[in-house]
Amino acid sequence: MSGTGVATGQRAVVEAKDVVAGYLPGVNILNGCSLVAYPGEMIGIIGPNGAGKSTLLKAMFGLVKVHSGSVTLGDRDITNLRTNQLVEMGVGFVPQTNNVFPSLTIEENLRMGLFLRPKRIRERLDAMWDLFPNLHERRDRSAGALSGGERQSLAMARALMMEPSVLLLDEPSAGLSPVRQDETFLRTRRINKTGVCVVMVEQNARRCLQICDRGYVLDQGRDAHSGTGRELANDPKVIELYLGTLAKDVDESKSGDAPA
Amino acid sequence: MSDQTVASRNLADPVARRELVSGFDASPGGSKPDSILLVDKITRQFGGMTAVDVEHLEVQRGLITALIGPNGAGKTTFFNLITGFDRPTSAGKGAHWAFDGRTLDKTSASSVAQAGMVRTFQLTKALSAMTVIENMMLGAQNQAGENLFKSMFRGSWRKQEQEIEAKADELLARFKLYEKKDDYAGSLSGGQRKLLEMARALMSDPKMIMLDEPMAGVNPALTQSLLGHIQGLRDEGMTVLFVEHDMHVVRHISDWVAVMAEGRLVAEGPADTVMSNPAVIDAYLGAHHDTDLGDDALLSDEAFEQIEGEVEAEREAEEEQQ
Amino acid sequence: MSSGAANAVDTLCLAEADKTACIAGTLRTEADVVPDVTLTITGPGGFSEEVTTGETGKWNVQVTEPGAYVVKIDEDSLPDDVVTDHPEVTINVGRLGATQAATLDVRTGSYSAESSKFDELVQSTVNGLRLGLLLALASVGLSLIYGTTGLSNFAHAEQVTLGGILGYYLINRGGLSLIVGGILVVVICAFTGWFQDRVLWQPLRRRGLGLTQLMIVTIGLSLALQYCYQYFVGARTVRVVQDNPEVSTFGPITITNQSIVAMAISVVVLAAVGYALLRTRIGRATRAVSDNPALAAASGIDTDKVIRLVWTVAMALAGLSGLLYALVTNGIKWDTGLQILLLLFAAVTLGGLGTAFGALLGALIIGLVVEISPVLGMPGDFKYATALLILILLLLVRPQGLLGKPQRVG
Amino acid sequence: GDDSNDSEPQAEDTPSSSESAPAADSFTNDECAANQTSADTLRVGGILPLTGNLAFLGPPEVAGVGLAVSDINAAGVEGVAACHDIQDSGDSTDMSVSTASAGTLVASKPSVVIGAASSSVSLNVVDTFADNKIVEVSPANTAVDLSGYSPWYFRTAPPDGVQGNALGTLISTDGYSKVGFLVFNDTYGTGLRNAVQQTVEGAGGSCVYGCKGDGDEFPAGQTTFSAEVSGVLAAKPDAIVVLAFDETKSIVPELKAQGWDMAKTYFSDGNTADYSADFAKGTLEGAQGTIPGADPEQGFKDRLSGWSEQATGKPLKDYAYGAESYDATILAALAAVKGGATDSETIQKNYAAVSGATGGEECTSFADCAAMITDGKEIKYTGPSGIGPIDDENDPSSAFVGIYTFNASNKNELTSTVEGKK
Amino acid sequence: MDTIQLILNGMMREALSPQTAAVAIAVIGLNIHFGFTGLLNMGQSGFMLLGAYGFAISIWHDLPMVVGLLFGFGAALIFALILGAPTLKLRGDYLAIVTISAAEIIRYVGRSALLTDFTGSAQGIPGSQYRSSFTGLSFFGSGSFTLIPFNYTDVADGAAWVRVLGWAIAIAIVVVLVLRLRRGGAFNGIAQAALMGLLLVAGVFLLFFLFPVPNQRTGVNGWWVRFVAWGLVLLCTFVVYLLVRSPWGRLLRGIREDEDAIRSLGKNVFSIKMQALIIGGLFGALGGIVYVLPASVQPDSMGRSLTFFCYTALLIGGAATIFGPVLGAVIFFAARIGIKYTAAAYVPDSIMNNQQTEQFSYIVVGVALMLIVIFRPQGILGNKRELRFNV
Ligand SMILES: Nc1ncnc2c1ncn2[C@@H]1O[C@H](COP(=O)(O)OP(=O)(O)OP(=O)(O)O)[C@@H](O)[C@H]1O
Ligand SMILES: Nc1ncnc2c1ncn2[C@@H]1O[C@H](COP(=O)(O)OP(=O)(O)OP(=O)(O)O)[C@@H](O)[C@H]1O
Ligand SMILES: [Mg+2]
Ligand SMILES: [Mg+2]
Repeated sequence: MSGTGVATGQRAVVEAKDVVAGYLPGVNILNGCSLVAYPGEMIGIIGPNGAGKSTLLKAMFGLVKVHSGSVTLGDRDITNLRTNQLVEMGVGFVPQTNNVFPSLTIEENLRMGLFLRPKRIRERLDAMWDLFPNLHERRDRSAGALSGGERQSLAMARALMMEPSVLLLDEPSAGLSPVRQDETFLRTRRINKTGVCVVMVEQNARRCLQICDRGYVLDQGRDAHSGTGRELANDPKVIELYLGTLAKDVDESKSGDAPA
Repeated sequence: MSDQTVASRNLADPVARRELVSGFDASPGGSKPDSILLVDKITRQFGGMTAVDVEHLEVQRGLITALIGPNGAGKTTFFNLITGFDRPTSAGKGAHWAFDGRTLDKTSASSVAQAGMVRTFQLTKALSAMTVIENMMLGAQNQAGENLFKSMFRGSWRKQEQEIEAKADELLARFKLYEKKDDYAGSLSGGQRKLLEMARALMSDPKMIMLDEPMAGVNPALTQSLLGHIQGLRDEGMTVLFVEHDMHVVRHISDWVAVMAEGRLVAEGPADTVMSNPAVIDAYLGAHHDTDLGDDALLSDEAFEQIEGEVEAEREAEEEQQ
Repeated sequence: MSSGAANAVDTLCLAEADKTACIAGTLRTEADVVPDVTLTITGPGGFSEEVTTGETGKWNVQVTEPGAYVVKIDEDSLPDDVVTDHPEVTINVGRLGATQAATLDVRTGSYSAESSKFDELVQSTVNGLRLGLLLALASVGLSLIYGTTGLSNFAHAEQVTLGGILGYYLINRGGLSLIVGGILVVVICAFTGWFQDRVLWQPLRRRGLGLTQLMIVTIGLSLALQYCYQYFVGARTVRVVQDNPEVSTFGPITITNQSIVAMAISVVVLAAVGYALLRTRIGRATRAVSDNPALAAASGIDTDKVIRLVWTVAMALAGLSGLLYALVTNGIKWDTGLQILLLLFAAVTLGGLGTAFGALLGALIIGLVVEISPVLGMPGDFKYATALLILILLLLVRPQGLLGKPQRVG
Repeated sequence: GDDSNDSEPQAEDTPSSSESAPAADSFTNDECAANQTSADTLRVGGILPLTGNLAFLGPPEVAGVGLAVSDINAAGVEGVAACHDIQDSGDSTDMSVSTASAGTLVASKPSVVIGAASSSVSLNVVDTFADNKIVEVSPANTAVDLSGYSPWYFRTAPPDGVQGNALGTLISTDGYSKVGFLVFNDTYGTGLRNAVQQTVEGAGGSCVYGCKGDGDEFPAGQTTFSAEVSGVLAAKPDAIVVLAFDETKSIVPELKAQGWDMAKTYFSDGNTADYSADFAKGTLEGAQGTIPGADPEQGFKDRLSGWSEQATGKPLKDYAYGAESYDATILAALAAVKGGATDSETIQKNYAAVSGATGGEECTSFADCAAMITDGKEIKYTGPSGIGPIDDENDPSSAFVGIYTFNASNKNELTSTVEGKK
Repeated sequence: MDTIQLILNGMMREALSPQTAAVAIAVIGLNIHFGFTGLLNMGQSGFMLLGAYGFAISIWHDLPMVVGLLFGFGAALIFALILGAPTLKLRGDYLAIVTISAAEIIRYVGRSALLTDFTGSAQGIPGSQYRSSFTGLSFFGSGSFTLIPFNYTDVADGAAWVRVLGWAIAIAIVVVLVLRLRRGGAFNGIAQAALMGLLLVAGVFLLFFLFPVPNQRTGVNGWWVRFVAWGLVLLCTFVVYLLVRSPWGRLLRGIREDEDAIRSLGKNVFSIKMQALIIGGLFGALGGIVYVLPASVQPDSMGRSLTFFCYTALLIGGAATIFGPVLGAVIFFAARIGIKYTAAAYVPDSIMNNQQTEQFSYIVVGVALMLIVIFRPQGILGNKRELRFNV
C-alpha cells in the first residue's frame, strides 16, 4: 500500500469528530460520524443510498448545520463556518447534484470557480482547457445544455480552478463514460499526489477503494467500518452489504472465458 | 398479442434468448424479427451542432437492450426525441418512429407514455413536496379517480386505489424505500431519488421501459438485486431499453447492445461482441476499464498519456459530429 | 335638460328672466378676434336684426321669443384675409332668461385643418423612446432582482415613486439644485436598497422563505409604502421643479430639454449597467447566484454581498427612474409607480425573465407601443391594454421572451 | 344669488382675509361617541375619501361637515345636538373599503350620511343606505344617472348638465368653434364632457378630439400625457377643455411644452383651483374654469380652513366641494329641526322642504333658519354652495355657476356668476 | 371595554360580510390554481369581473337570472380556455404575467367609454339593476333581526366577566379547531367528526352571542345574501375537499412539483392543468357574482389589488389546504377592519387626524401582512415541512 500517510501523531488536515447533523430540526441524519484525513491522503467514503455520505460532505463544507461535534481544518475549527469562507481557506467541493450554473456559459462557470482570485484566471483557464479539451470547444455554450457526463466534467473543472488544498468530491464519476471514469480517478489521484488532500464519496465503490488510501463505510449516519481501501474491498461483510458481487462475478466470468 | 406470449415464454430462457439474438443482423441499424420500437431518420441539431443523427434503429420486443456511448453522444437527447419531450429537427422531413405498431411522429410525451413506453430521467425528477408513496401512486395508469368527474365520488375509485397502493408498497420494498414511504420525496438522497424514479416508472406496467442511467449513484449491492428484478420483468415480457455507463451492469443483464457515438449508431451486437470491438474499446471503454486502478504504476506519465489518448479518441469522435 | 344662462364677460346683453333671452358670441379666427363684421340674425315672428362685432369680436342681440334663430355673416364685411365655409348657423333658444351662444366658423386664408400623420408618428416615436428609456431604468433593476433572487418585487414601483417624492422634498421644497438634489436622491435610494436587504431580505433568505411568500411580503411592503407616501406627502400630485420646461424643436419633433437630458442619462446609465453585467466579475456573479446560490457559495462567492449589491443598484436605478419620470411627466403622486408597475413587469417578461438586456428591449417596445398606438387609432383607454396584448401575443410565439433561452429537459 | 354678486375677486393674499377669520376657539370638533345614535343626536356620518386616489378631495369635504356640525352645536338649538363620524370611502379600486364603511355607518345608526365623493363609490353603497332607511347626501356626485336614484339619496352638487351647459356656453360665447377634450374616463369626466359637447354643438361649434364615442378618454390616474396632448393638438382645436382631477397638474405643463396657448384652455370644478404653488408664474394666465356654487365668500373659506387647521392640524389647500358638504349637513340639521326628531326618516321627509322646495322665506345660516322654523315659518335655506331648492329627483333644481379666470400667479379669480337650471 | 366591543363587533360584521364570503370563494378557486396545481394565476380578479359582468349584464338586459349565471360561468370558462390554451405550456412566471395582463385588459375593455351601453363603462352597473331577481328568491321575509335572539347583554347585564369568559371559550374552540385542521382536516371516525362539528356549532353560536350583528332579513347586505354567500362557501369547500383528496388532486400536486415527470408517466398534463384552470376560474366567477350582489359592478374594484388580496388571504390561511382560503379571507378582512378601528380609537387626534389615522392603519395593514408571512410562511393551516422543498 503506497502513500498512506497515517503516521501516528501526524496532524490531521481535515477532521470531523462525532458530527451530528441534519436538515430538519429534530431529525438527525448523521449520528456521530467521524472522519479524519491526514496530509496527502486520499479518502474514499462508500455506503448504501441514504446513508448520509453527501450529508457528511455538506456538513464539513458548512452547507448543513452541525448540531454537535466539530469539524476542523488544520487547527482551525470550521464547524458551521460560512461556505464562502471555507473556499477562501482552500477547500474545494463538487456537489452530487446541481453542480453547475446552468445559464452561465462553460467559461463563465470556470471563472466562477476562481472568483476569489481573478488575477490568475487566464493561467488557470488555460490549465483547465488543457485538462478538459472538450470543454474548451464548448466554452461559449451554456452549461444547462450539457449532457450528464459533460456536466460532471465541468463540475470537476470548476472545483479545480482554484487549486484547493482540500478537495471534497461527491460522486465525481457518476454518469461518466468508462474511460472518463478512469481518467477522473487517476487525475484525482495525481492531484492528490501533489499534496492535495482528497475526500471522495463514490458509488463506484470498488474502483474507489482500489485507488484510495483509506476508506470509510457509512451506514445510517455512522461510520460503520474503516480501513485501508484494499482491506475494505476484500472484507466479506463489506462486500455482502455494500459492494455486491456483481463486478466480481462479471470479472471472473470474463477472465474465465476470455483467455488473457 | 399471441406473438408476445409466445415470445415471452421463450425469452425467459437464457439459451433461447442467446439463440434468438445470434440470428440478429449485427450491423448498426440492423433489422429485428419482432421489433417493438422502430426509428427512422431522426436528427436533432442544436445551433450548428448535430446531437442525434440516427438513420435506423430497431429494438427487439421482450429483450433488454443497452444503449451505450461516450458522454455527449446523444443518448439522452435520443430518449427525449422518441418519448416526445423534444422534437427532431428532421420532423416532417422523413423522420419517423413507431412503437408497437403505432406511429409516434406527432405524439405528445404523455400519449407516448400511455402507449406503453415509459422513461426515466438522468437528472431525477422527484416530486419533492409529495410523499414517496404519492410519487409512486402517480405512476399507475388508467386510474378512474384521475377523471375530474369521477374523482368526486370516492366509491368509484377506492378499490383501485387500494390495489395500486399495495403494488406500490411491494415495489418500494424491493427498491429499499419502504421505510421512506411517508417521507417527502424532496428529502431523499441522490441515489434514493434514482430508485424512486425507476420504481415510479415501473408502477405503470409499461410495455417498454426506457431507463436513463438507472444505476448511476446506486449502491452496488442494491444495483445487483435491482438487476435481478429487471430481468424478472423482462422474463414476464417487458422490453427494456437502458443507457448505462457501468459496464458490469451492461454485461450482466443486456441481451443486446447498441452503441452510439457522435449522435450516430455505430455498432450493435451482443454485449461480449460489442465490448471486444476495438473501435468501441478505443472510443469508449478505454484499456483500463477492468484493470486495478489502485496500482500506482498507472500514475506514471506514460500510462496517463495513454488514458489521455483514449479520452482524446472519444473526444474526436464527438468532435466529428459538429 | 334645458339651457343654462351665461352672462359672459363683456357681453352687455343681460337676459331678463322670463322676458328676454340673449344670443351672443365672439367672432374669431384661429389667430385673432375679428371686429367690425356685420351679422344678421333672423328668427321666429319675423325677427331680424343686424349687429356688428365689437373691438373684441363680441356681439349679442336680445330676443323675446324662444325658437330657432339663424345667424348669418355678411361676407362682404369680412376682412380680406378671413374666409368662412359656413357663413350661417342655426341655433335654438330654448328658454327665456338665459344666454344662448352662437359660433361662426371663420378662418384666415392660410388655415389648414390638416395635420401630418407622419409628423405625429415621429413625435410619438420620440415620446415612446423617452418613456421606454425611463421604464427601462426601472425594469432593469426589477429584472436584476428577479434574475438574482427569483423574486418578483411588487414594491419596486413604490421605489420609483420614492425617487420622485424625494426629488420633490429635496429640490422643490428643500431648494437644492437639480443636480445636487438628483445625486442625493439616487444615493438615498441606493441606501434604501442596501438597508432593505440588510434588515429584511437577507434575514428572510436565511430563514429559507419561499419565493411566493417573499412575493407576498413585497406586496405588503408596497401597500405600506403607498400609504406612507399618502401619509407624508398627501394624495395630490407634487412637482419636482415648478418651472415649465424649456423646449427644443427638431423638425416635427418638439421635446423638452429635460427630456433630452433624461434620455441621455438613461442611455449612459443603462450602458454602464450593461457593461458591468457582461464584463465584470460581479456581473457574472449575479447570474451565478441566480442560477444556483448554494454552488455560488461553494465557489467562494459571498452571495449575500452580491445580492445586497443588486438590491442597492436596483433601488438606485428605480429612484433615478422615478426622479426622471417625475421631471419628464411633470409630477409625481403616491401611486405613480403603481400605475406603471404592470408595464415594468411586462417589459421584464417581454424581454425574457431575468435577462437585463431583455428588460431594456422590452421596456423600449412597451414605451413605443404605449405612445404610438393612440396615433394609429387605438382608443386612449386601451394604450396600456395594447402593450399588454402585444406581450401576450409575443409570449405565444416565443414563450421564453425575446432574449430568453429555452430550457433543456432531462 | 345676491350674496355672491358682492364677492369681488380678492387680491391675492389679502391680509384682511386672515383677520376676518373668526378666532380659532370658536370651532368645535365634535366627534361622535359610540353611544350617540340618531335616537338622541344628529349623528352625521360621512363616507368620504380619506385614502386612495381621491383622498385629496377629502380634507375640504371633511371640513365642510365638521364646520357645519360645529355651527349647529354653536347655535344650541334645543334637541339638535350634532356630532360627526367620518368613515373612509377609499376609492373605486378597492370597494371593500366603502362596503365596510357603509356597514359600520349603518350599525352606528346615523341620522344622515354625507358622501360619497366619487359616483362609483356612491353607487356601491347607495342601496345599502336606502335599504336601511338612512339618508345619504352626496356633496360631489354629478352623474346624471343618479338623479332620482332612490328616495334616500340626495345631493347638493348640481348634476352635470348644469355646469356643462354653463361651461359650454362660456366656450361658445368666447367664439371658439372647434373644441378638443382631454377627459378622463370616469363618470364625472365623461358625463361633463357629454354635457359640454352638447352645448357647444348646439351653438354651432364642433368637437374635434375626445368626443363622445371616440374613445380618446384616458384612464383615471394615468401619469403620462404626451400621447393625449399630441393627439388633441394634432386635431387643431381652437380651445381645449381639460376635464380631470389631479392629473391636470401633469397635463398643463405638457400642453405648455407642446406649444399650446393656455388662454384657450378651460377647466371644470374638478380642477379649477389655486395652482400658484404648482406652476411657474404666468403658466395658466387667461385660462378659464367653472365651479358650481356661487363663489363661497372668502370668509367662509377661511372658516373652513380654520376648522380644518384646528381639528386636523392642517389648513386647507383647496376647497372643492367644501361648501356643498357644509350645506348638505346644515340641510339635514334643519330638516331635523323641522321634523322635531333627529332620526333619518324625519330628515328624509323634510330635507327638500327646508331647501325651499315648498317655497318659504330665504335664510342663510343654521341659527337664523332654525329660529324661523321654530317660529313656524317655511324656510328656504341658501348656503354657501348657492344651490336652489331640492327638486323631486332629489337634485338641486338650480345652481349658481361661477366663472373663473386664472391670473398671472395661477390663482383662479371669480369673473362672473351665472345661474344654471337643471 | 366598550371600545373593544365596538372594534370586535366591527370585525365580526366584516368577517360575516357577503363580500368576505365572495373573496373566500374566489380564493378557494385560486387555491386550486396556485395552491394545488402551482399555476401562478395573477388574474383571479379577471375571472371575478367576468362572472360579475356576465351575471349583471344579462339581468340588466332583461334576461332571467339563471341565464345570467350561465353567462357569468360561460364567460369565465371561455376566458380560461382562451387564456389556458396558449399559456399553460409556458413557464409559471410567464403565466403570471399573462394572466395579470389579460385580467387588466378585461378591466380596460369593461371600463371603456365605447361600451357604455353594454358594460356601463367606468361607472359600472348599479346593483339595483340586477339585484332584485336575487333578493326576490329570498324566503327570509322583510324586517331585520339579530341571528341569535339573545346576546351577552342579556346575561348579567353584559358584565365584563361574561364577555371575558365567552372570549376565552371562543378562542379555545378556535384553537382546537385550527390545530385539528392543521393535521390535514382528517377526522378519524364518526364520533370525532361529530365532536368537531359540535364544537364548530358551539363556537359559531358563541361568537354570535358575543358579537350580535343586527341585519336586514332580505336586502342589500341582509341575512339572505349572507346566508347564500356562506352557503356557497361551504359548498365550494366541500367540492374542493372531494376533489383534492382524490387521485385527480394528487395529479394536480404532481404537476405543481414537476410537469415533465408527470408527463413521462403518461398523464395529459395540459388537459389537467386546463381542468384546474377552468374549475378555479369558475369559482372565481362565482366569487365575482357574490361580490357584486350587495354592491355594484365596478370594473376598477376588480383589479390588481383584489388579486393581491386573494393571494394574501390564501397565504395567511395556508396554500394547498382545504380550509385555508376561508380562514384566510375572514382573517384578512376582519384584521384589516380591526386595525383601522383600533387606530381610530386609540390614536389620539392630537397625533393624527382622522385622515392620517386611516392612512396610518393601512401602513399597519401592510406591515402586518409582511409580518404574518414572515413568521408563518406556510400560513395558519399550512404544513411547514412541505414548504422546504417549494422552491
Ligand atoms: N438543449 C440543448 N441545447 C444545446 N445543446 C444540447 C442540448 N441538449 C443536448 N445538447 C448537446 O447534445 C449533445 C448530446 O447530449 P446528450 O445529453 O444526449 O448526451 P448523452 O449521450 O446523454 O451523454 P451522457 O452520457 O453524458 O449523459 C451534448 O453535446 C449536449 O451538449
Ligand atoms: N434536503 C433534505 N432534507 C431532509 N432530509 C434529507 C435531505 N437530503 C437528504 N436527506 C435525508 O438524509 C439522508 C442521507 O442523505 P444523503 O444525501 O446524505 O445520502 P447519501 O449517503 O449521499 O446517499 P446517496 O448515495 O444516495 O447519494 C437520507 O435518508 C435522506 O432522506
Ligand atoms: Mg449522496
Ligand atoms: Mg445522458
